[in-house]
Amino acid sequence: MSILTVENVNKRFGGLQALSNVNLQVEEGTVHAIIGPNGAGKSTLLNCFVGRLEPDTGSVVFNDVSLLGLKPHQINQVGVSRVFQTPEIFDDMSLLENVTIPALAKRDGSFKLNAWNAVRDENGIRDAAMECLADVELDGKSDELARALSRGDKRRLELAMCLVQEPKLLLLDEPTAGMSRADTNNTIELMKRIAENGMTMVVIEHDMHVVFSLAEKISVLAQGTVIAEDLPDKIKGDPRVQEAYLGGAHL
Amino acid sequence: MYKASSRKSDLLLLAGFTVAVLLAPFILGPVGAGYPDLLQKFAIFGIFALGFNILFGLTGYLSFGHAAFLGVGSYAAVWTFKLFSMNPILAVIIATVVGGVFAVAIGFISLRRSGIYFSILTLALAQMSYNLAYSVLTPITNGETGLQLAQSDPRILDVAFGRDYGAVLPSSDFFGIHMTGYPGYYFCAALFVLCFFLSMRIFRSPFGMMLRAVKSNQNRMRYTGLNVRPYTLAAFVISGMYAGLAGGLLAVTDPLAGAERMQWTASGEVVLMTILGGAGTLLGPVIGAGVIKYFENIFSAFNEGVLEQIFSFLPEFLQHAMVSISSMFVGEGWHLTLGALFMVIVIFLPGGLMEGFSRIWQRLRRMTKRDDDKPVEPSSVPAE
Amino acid sequence: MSKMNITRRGLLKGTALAGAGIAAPTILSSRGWAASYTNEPKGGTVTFGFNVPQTGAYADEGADELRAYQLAVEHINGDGDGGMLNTFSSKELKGNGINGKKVVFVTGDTQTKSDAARASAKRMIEKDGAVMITGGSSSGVAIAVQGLCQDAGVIFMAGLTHSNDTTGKDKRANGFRHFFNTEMSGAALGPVLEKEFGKDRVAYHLTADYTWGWSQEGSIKKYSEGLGWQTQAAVRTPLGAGDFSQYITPVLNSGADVLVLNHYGRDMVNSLTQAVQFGLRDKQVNGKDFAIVVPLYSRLMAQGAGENVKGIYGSTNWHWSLQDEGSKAFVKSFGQKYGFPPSQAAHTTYCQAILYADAAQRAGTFRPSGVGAALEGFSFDGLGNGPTEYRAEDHQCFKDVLVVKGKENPTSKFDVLEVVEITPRAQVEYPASLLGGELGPYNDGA
Amino acid sequence: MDDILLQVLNGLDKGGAYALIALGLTIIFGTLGVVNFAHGALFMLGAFCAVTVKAVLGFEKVALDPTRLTAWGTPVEIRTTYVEAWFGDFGTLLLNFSVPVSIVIAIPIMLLIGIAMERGLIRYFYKRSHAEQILVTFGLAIVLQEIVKSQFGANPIPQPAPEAARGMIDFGAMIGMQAGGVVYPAWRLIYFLFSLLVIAAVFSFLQFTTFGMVVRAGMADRETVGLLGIDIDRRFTIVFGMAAVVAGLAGVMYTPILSPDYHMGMDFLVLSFVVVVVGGMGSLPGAVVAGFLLGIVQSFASMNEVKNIIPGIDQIIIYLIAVVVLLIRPRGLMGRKGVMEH
Repeated sequence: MSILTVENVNKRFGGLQALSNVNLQVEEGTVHAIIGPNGAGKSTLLNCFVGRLEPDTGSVVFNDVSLLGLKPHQINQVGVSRVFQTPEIFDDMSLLENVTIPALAKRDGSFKLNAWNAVRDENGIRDAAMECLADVELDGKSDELARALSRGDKRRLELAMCLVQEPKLLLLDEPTAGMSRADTNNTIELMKRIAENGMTMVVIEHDMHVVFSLAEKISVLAQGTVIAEDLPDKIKGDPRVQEAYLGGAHL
Repeated sequence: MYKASSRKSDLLLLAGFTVAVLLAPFILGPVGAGYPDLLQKFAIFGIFALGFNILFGLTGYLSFGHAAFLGVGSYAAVWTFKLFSMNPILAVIIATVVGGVFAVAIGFISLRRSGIYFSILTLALAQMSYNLAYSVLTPITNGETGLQLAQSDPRILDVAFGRDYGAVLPSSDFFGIHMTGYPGYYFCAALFVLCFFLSMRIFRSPFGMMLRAVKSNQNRMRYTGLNVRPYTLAAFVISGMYAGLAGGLLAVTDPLAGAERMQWTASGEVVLMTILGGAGTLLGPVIGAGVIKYFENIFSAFNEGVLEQIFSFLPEFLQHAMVSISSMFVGEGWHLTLGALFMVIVIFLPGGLMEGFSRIWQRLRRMTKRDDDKPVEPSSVPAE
Repeated sequence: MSKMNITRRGLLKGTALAGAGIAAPTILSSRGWAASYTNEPKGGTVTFGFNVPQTGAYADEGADELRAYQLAVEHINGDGDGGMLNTFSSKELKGNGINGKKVVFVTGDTQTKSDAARASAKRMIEKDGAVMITGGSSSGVAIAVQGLCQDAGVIFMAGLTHSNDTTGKDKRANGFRHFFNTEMSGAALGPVLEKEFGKDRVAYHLTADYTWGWSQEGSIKKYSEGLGWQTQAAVRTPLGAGDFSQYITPVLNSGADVLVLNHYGRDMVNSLTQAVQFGLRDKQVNGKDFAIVVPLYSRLMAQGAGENVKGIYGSTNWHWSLQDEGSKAFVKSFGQKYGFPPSQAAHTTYCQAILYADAAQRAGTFRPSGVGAALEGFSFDGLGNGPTEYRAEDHQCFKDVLVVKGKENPTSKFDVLEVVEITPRAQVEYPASLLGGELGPYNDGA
Repeated sequence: MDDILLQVLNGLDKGGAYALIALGLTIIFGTLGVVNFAHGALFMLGAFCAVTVKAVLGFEKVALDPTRLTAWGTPVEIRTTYVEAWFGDFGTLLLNFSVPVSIVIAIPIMLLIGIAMERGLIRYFYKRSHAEQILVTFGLAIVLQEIVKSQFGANPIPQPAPEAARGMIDFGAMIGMQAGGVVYPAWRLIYFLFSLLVIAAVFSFLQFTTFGMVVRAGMADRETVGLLGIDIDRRFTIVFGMAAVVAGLAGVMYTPILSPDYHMGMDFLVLSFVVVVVGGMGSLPGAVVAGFLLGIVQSFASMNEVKNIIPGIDQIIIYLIAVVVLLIRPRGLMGRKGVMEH
């Protein structure tokens, strides 16, 4: 069953056609990678899913809900979480707090004036948060400030922040960008574990190593259009993909 | 390392705070600050700064127009005295509500922007309020002179309950207790403790945590399913209500409301109090408010005669030198001291006075620890 | 450069032990105990509270007031040359303090803000035990502090405050004012303006947009229109506008031939400087010389306008060049101590301190109602303004008013104004009912 | 019509002052990222350069005349200034031109003050929060102000323009209108031209010199320029000094219009921030445009015709414009994205 359906999405920036007639179907419980060379429109497409950009035409439907016109926090509340290229976390708060906030957001909705009870008395929330920190192997550092973490640990923390919300769809924008080899491999392992638990994920990536170790299905974007969509093994051999990446010059 | 505070330490802090506030006349007496008016000011501006800290300390939104709420609260309270009753309870409630309503209006406009743009929006709106209150709104505010009570005020509730103040100007009274002097202080003190308690609850609550998240990373907050605007607006309104309450209390202890209370310098003062004490800490703003009010009232009153007495233990020529040096910093020079103090604090203690205290505390702890360790070491080393 | 310091020696003699970690909690001593009135002096001293602007735009005026107070305290305690005590018509003060008690004082900063002024006055009353508060350099502050003193049960002797309201709409039994007001300024200026500029004039007012400005504008309008002048326009200017050019240029082609600047302090300095810059002093309109009038002059402030004051008319409470015995004695005493002549602010505050001391001596008590009764209707002379009376109905002094003009050829930097006319008291008197307000009963506190 | 033209001139004149103060402020924003609450104090210090120059030029030889006594009984002092005693007519001329002469002296002094401020204090605050920058510079402003007060007193000190510039110029006749309709004080026209000159100088300095190019590149992307091995910090120090000079010159030339006192910097502080924000944080042309715009609008709002319709509008117009501009254009008229937003 398709959980995210993108139909005929077009987006223009002035004279540049950033996306043209993009169609995409993400199946529930799969890892779907979107790849493509720089400037292919990957980030533009992602921004259309999360309420940052509004497509000129077309539709983005998630679980029978149109995402168009929704604000980022509303999109999150229907079950879509995302991680950023550079980890977006609460730098000057402890790890536990970093994970507590999304847990509260999941339980209390986008706004609740809950000013009377102490956070320390929210045992259920804390247990869930600690569990997620344990999942990403950061439970030993729960009292430390997030800013002190390494790049890879920040990514883990961000993933924990998403997982604690038990999203129906997880969007990842170049999750290993700027990481060392070791960190990258760790992150891939972590994402694999998450995928094994049945999480639906959309990964935007241009590191082929990451893509091919994770993805169950790949869409290739070039110059704003989907030029191929298939299983990883098929994509590997697809001449159109090679052309898009290498410009066809050295085939 | 961040450690969540325990229920026990919070209770201790609250108890300590309450005791300190109740005993303030005795504690502060020896430094010359134990008289009712200054104590009242400590409590009132403490409340003001506590509220400001909920906005600035937690969300990082630097409002430069908070004095507007203080002024509006004062006007509301004095009008309550004039129209309804001299009972401070009603005045305080109305002042708080009016402060909150005004904050909704200003917050709704200003919070469309962040950073320095937000600061300038609040500044501009507050300055507009001040300028209008000073001039064209004189029928409501009595302009420069300030809104005062008059014998001929209607006071319909007092009249209805048969309360007659005779030929003299009434002063606010709490079921027969006049709200001047020490009773006035303890009325403010009760609300001060209550405000501190509420502030503490907010700090420890999920709501407070969300406010800190606003300061930390608004982008992440949005993509975490949280709507930032209502949180900031709620913080703005709560701090506006604190300011309105503080303004109301100013009117309760001294029923005169002047427009200058709304000027940008007054807004700046609460910013300085908060940063000086330590923004984002619970106690810091209270301490900052105390320090600034102490300087304003006590340092400004030192004249050379007083200094002569202070330094009278020195030989005469030294005494003269000390007096002429120190006289630059007190009396008419008290502004200089304040300015220098701001610089010194920010340069050496970025976290405000609270950081200073915690450094001293840590050093003390380390010292005592070392003392504890010492007798252990020798016994463990010469084992052979 | 005009650094004016109070010399240390003198201050030492008369200073109460204020602040400085000595005061014990007053919780048991000051209030509600056996005192029969607020801060009844029990020891060998009596404490005055001098509440003057030490920071802000009027700091220099405040410093001058403080000098005068210090001088007054010296004279009351019998130090120095006695100053105007020698010329004062009442001879009750013997130079041994008041009622056998030496006078000491505490000081505070009003910042020319009502809140700060009241806080400072409260400190003096609650902590330092002051039995009388005096000083100030603006009407807003005077009215605010006067109200406070009424509530607290101490006497307030107003400093420089010129608004009608101080002894009009907002008068209080415990408050007394020696300084004159806008009504008297208008009454005094009227005849001189008629003599100098004729009956057929068109006036344009620029008015500081707050109560004193409106009060001043109203009084000048009343008396100038009484002469047959027309009022072309009365424009309100924001307090502290700085650059007034946008208000002055409309005057240029308006057809008006007199500009009335209802400004005080820095606003006056700036608006006058700029009006002269726009050529208004030398202009010809309707075949007449254009004239600028500054209803309330302050010599200290006029110095800030420099040469621009030359030939500009206005009124003032007192000026050091007066030649009566009282003025001469005061200028001599003040000038010898500080090296320059006193301002009108210094004069009025000196008088207020002396008048209070004398009244307390005559009453034999510091009880506010007693001192007040001694001041009410008290007629005196020898304090520089000719025969003067503290009117019982509104606690306002009635005395001659000076009409002055900026001097063309000053001989020193203090010699800025010359006295054109001394308008006799009878001409500036008005019925107390004119300005409304209610004194109410005295409050002795407890 | 004449009245309107006069108000435009008033506005340009005011705008010149606003623009000069805001220019320095916005340069400091743009380059150093510092919220400088002491900028008003720099304006004030500039004005007191003029006061000092006049005072120094006016040092007097004091002789006592024992034959005449003052009212308080001391001998009358006969005062002659040294410059006149030494240089005769040239000395008189020098005294007369004390304000323009002050410019020459104010430039190096303000530059030194600016550099000292940056090296001694501001540079430690680049990385600190805006709130802390505000607190420390505000503290500095108070200290500077109190020092000036302790030396010069609190009252305004008159600084007349040179004799020749005290008159009026028939501006209307100059542009071909009827004579006598639009006459304007010469010094105010000079001030306006002077402000244009300084603005042009600052712009061409930043536009046409290599130094300026590096600074502009640094404003756009400080890190990259730093990576190129250019010592951008030292250049920024000089930029800070330059901003101080601009503020100081605005102060020097303004003294004949507004008699300086120690508090004048605070009065301009809020206003100059409003100008900078309306123009757009860190935008130089924005500061200039906003300065003149606000000056002119303020002048028009003060006209009786306008005030009769909306009472009190002249008291709030500046703030009202700031609010409206910020609501319509989030980063001011010419602001760049991302400057000073957090």
